[in-house]
Amino acid sequence: MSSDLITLAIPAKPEYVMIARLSSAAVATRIGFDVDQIEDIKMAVAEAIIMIINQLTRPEKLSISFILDPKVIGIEIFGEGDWESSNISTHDLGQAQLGKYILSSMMDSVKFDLDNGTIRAIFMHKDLGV
Amino acid sequence: MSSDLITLAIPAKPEYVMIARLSSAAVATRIGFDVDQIEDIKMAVAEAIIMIINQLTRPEKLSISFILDPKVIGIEIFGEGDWESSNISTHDLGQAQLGKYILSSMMDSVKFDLDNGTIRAIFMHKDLGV
Amino acid sequence: MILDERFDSDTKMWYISLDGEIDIYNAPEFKEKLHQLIQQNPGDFILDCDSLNYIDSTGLGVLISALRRVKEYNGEIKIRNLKPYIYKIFVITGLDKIFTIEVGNREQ
Amino acid sequence: MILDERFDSDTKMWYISLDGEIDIYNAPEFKEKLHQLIQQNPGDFILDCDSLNYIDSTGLGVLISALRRVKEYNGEIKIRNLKPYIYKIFVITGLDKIFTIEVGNREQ
Ligand SMILES: Nc1ncnc2c1ncn2[C@@H]1O[C@H](COP(=O)(O)OP(=O)(O)O)[C@@H](O)[C@H]1O
Ligand SMILES: Nc1ncnc2c1ncn2[C@@H]1O[C@H](COP(=O)(O)OP(=O)(O)O)[C@@H](O)[C@H]1O
Repeated sequence: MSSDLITLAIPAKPEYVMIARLSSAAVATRIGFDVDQIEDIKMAVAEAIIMIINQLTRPEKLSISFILDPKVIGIEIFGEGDWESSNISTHDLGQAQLGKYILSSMMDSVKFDLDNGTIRAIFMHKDLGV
Repeated sequence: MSSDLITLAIPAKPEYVMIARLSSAAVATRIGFDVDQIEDIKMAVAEAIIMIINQLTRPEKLSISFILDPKVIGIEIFGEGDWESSNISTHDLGQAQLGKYILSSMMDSVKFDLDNGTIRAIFMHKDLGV
Repeated sequence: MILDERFDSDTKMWYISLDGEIDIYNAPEFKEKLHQLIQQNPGDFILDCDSLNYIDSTGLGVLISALRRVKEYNGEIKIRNLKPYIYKIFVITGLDKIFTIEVGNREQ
Repeated sequence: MILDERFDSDTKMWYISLDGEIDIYNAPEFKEKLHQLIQQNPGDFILDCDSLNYIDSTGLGVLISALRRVKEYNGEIKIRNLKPYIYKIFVITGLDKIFTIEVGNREQ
């Protein structure tokens, strides 16, 4: 059986991150994750989005794909907009570090798709673990 | 200012309708609709999806677009898959009638995009009304 | 969906508590269950909807289908404790006229 | 975000109750508000997080930024009544070591 795919695209604006978070929770609920795991997935999606938004100088659109298998959720987050590898301040680096700690402890794997040192996409997955 | 666009695509399977419902609620919350209006929008999205799924002989994918303006939400639901205008039973017609009553009372406008008597897409909108 | 079911053999009534959501996903199971109870004991039905949070047209269709069967032996289906926004759906669809809906005994 | 704020001029302490969600959307407003309170009365801070349901890294960044300012006058920020899954985030990020987190006096 092939995976089911759910895709969500939002404008890359802070006010819409909450929608990605709640949609992720709905997807995770459907797969059968428990309350704590759903919290983790919501948080991870939000942090991944924040990381990508912070790297774009002119954020436009965020695409989130959920790849669903019976006991695994795969999530791919991709940002569109302008970015430069040079514009990241130490402030943002501290911020990104917080995000990385959170991501790596909430998900079972996290991969960054780097382009010239800048994160363009983030892939992550979490097992249902039952 | 141009409208913001949010898109969601789900496999056209009953188990995923709930995700469209919860995502719609999140979108409506962000626009500022009140609790009752959010309930209406959730219900309308679900009913529109049910109507489209019931008309497809081999439902594949559902695309839902939310067109956001400061005080209005526009929703477009489009189904992909095979369909024939002949395969609709009276049972389904009764079901569709229930759905139409619900849709038209929950939203401020509802338009059906008909192809040979079959609904392919549904457009609807609701005003914030404040 | 169905939280609890109990048949009272004195009054020949089914007491059913519904909960959560009844939608296109679980409606087929709900339909099978109701039809099974009707076959088991063809009595009247009291549906307590105190914990029912959501029902869509598919779920309403199941109730209509159950009502048709119950009417065949002149039984009835009483619906109790509907939340206001679910009661609204019964009114919109005209189903408040074909089911016996008890309003006002919802304690809160 | 900020449900309630009160400065106790005897103890020179700010009592702040946080609620709902602090995220990338409202963090700028939260930051401005905290900095304003620090300017108004440079005291210690007690943040009651009993009603706080969610905080993301942007919100944590605001707390770090506030702590830096409070440290400048040797003040401290105490965080109280964190929900378990939010406490977990402080531990994951190591922020439980730079804030004074009071655990165990969460009444429920
Ligand atoms: N582990 C960390 N330790 C210290 N600072 C961090 C850490 N992680 C992140 N930071 C960053 O420190 C920033 C707050 O510091 P500061 O430079 O005072 O901000 P601002 O100038 O906006 O007040 C936060 O935005 C945060 O991104
Ligand atoms: N207003 C209505 N009055 C009567 N039946 C309706 C009405 N609206 C819809 N129906 C349809 O009646 C169906 C139930 O009737 P029935 O043919 O007995 O179903 P089944 O054969 O599945 O038991 C529902 O699925 C519903 O779609």
